[in-house]
Amino acid sequence: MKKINKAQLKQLVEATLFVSDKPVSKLRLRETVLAEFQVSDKALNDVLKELVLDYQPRGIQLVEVASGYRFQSLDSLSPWLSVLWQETAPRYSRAMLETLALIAYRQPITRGEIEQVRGVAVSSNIMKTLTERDWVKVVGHKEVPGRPALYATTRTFLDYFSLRSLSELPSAEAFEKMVDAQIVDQPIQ
Amino acid sequence: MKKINKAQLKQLVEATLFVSDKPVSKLRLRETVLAEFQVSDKALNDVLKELVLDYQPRGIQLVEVASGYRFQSLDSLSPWLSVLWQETAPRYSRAMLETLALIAYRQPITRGEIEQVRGVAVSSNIMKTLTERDWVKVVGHKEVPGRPALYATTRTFLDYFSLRSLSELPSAEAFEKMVDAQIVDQPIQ
Amino acid sequence: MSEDQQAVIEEAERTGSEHNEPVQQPLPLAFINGEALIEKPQDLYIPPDALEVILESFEGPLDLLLYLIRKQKFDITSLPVAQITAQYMEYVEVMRTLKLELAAEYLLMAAILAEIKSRLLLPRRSDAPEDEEDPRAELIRRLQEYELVKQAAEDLDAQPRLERDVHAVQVAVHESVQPLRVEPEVSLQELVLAFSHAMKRAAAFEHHTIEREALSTRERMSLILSVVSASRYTPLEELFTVEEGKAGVVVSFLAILELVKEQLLICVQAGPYARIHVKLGSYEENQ
Repeated sequence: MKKINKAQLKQLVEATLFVSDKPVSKLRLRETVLAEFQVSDKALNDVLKELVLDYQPRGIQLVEVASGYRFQSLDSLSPWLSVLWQETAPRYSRAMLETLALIAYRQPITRGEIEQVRGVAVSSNIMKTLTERDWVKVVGHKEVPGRPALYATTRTFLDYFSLRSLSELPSAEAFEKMVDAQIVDQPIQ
Repeated sequence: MKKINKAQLKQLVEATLFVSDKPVSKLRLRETVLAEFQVSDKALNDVLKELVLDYQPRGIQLVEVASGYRFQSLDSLSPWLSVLWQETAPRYSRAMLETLALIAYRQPITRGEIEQVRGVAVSSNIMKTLTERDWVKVVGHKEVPGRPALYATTRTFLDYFSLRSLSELPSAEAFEKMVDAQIVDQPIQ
Repeated sequence: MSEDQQAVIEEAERTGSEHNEPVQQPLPLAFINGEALIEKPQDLYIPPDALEVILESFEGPLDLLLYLIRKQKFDITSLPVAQITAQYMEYVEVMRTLKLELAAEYLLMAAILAEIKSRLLLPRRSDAPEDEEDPRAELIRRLQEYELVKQAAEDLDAQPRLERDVHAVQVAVHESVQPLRVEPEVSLQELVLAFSHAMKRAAAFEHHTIEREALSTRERMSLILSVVSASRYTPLEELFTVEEGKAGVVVSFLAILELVKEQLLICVQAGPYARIHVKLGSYEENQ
C-alpha cells in the first residue's frame, strides 16, 4: 500500500466526486481511486469535512446524501440556473385554440357549453394547460345541476395579445372580411 | 436590467460552468443566466480569471477551450480516476491520427489529398469514425472533376483535445514553414 | 515510428537473429521467383510471424522508406537512392511472398524508386538546363512532408485528451431547479380564425343561432361574476363605476341583465325604491 500525502488525497477525492455522475460513498472511494493507498478513516473524514467547508461560500456545495457525497448547485441560484434547461412546448392543437377562442368570445362559459358548440368533448388537459398558462380562470359556477365552472379569460391573456380589453378582440366577421380583402387586394401573387 | 454584485456574479458563473454538460462561452452566459443582469465585460472577465486562479491548486481546473470554459479534472490524476470507468478511453490507430492531423493542419482538404501525402488509401471507416465523433465535417466541395468533399475539423475536435484554436495545435509552426517553403519552391504552379 | 512499433521490430530482430544461429542448416525464408531465399535482407531478418505485425505497423511505403532511412542514419535530403532502393526491394519481395495482398502502393513506390535510380544513372546531357531538377527532389519533398504528418499525429496523440487524460466535470443541480418551459406562441389571427371555425362548424351541425353580443358585455359578465358572492348580497351600485361614464354603466347594466337571464345572478329588492342587491345563484333554486 502506497502512502499519499494529505494535499494529494484531497485533490484526488475532490476530483473523484466531481467526475462521478452519481454520489460517491467513502467505501466506493476506497474501492476505486484509493485502492492502492493507505488512508486512515480519520484522514478521509478530515478531507471530506474540509471540502464541505471549502465550498461553503461558493456557487456549488458538497453535500452528503443517502448514497454518498456529491456536489450540487447552491439552491439560491436555482431561479437563474433554470434558464439553462429550456423546454419548448409543442404548438397548440386546433382543439386548444378553439377552446381558448370560445372562452375569449363567449365568456363566462362552461365546459359543457364549449363542448356543445365544438360538437366534441373538451379534454381536461386543454383546460389545465390554459389555466396553467394563466390565460383562463374560473370566475364562478353556473347555478344549474352539477354547478359547472364558468371560465373567463384573464388579464395575462389580454396582455399577451396586447389588448386593453376584450372589446378590442376583432370580430370574426370583420376578420374574415379583412382576409378576403387581402386576397382581393393581392391577386397577382 | 438588474444589478448583481461581484460575489453573486462569481457564484452564478461558477455554478453555471459546473452544471453545464458542455463548455460555456461568455456569450452563452450572457444569453442565459446573466440575461437579466447588467454585467460589464470587465466584470465577467475578472470573475472568470479569478475562478481559474481559485481552482489552480485544486483537483479540478477551469480551462478555456474552443467553445468556452469548462471544468475538468487535473490531468495528473487520470491514472487513478480512470478506474472509475469500466471502459478504457479508446486508443486511436496511427492511420486515424495521421488522417486527423492532416485534416487539422491542412484544412480544408480532400480525401485524395490526404492519400497523396500519406502515400496510402484512407479507409472509409476512418472518415466515418472521425465524422461520427464530430471531429471532422464536410465544409464544401472542391471545384475539380468529381467535386470531392473538402474536410475540416470542428469545435468539438478542439474541445476534445483541450485546444482553444487551431493555432494552438502542437507542431503548427513546423507545418506552416513547410507550406511556405513549398510555395516558394513551386512558383510555377 | 512509435515506441511500440520500434519495440516490435527490435524484438523481431533479436529473436530473428537467435533463430538464425548457424548451428543448423537455415530454412529458406521465402521463395522468390521459384528460388529459395535463404539470406536475410541486409539490415535485418524478420521471422515470418513478426513480419505481418511489422507490415501492419507501417503506414505505407513512405513510412517504410522513412524507417529505412532512419535505421541507416541517412539524411533525407541526401537520399542515397541506390542503397535505399535495394533495401526497399528486399522488403517488398519478402512481403510479396509472405503476404499475398500487398498494397499496390508499395509496388508503385518500387517503380518510382527504380525510375529515380535509372535517371540518376543516365549521364547528364550537356544541353540540359542548369536548373534541371534533381530526380530525387519530389520524393524527398514527399518524405519530408510525410515525416511532418507523422510527427504531428504523434503530437496530437500526446495532447491532453478528454476521456483519457482529463475528465469533464458535471455537477448535479439542486432539486429546486425546474426546467424553464417555453410556451408556444399564438397569434391573434390564429385565435380569431379558431373562433370562426368553431362557430361555422356549430352552425353547420346544429343550425345554432348565434346571438351577437358585444364582447365588452361578456367581459363585464366575467368581471361581475368574480366580484359577487353566493353567500352575501352585493349592493347593485357597487357593480357600477362612475368614472367609466354612461357607456360603462350601460355595459354593466346589460351584463347584469344577461347574467340574470342566464340564471347566474339573483336580483332582489325589498320594496319599491329600496336598494337592489345581487348574489350568485338562480331563482329556481331559491324558490
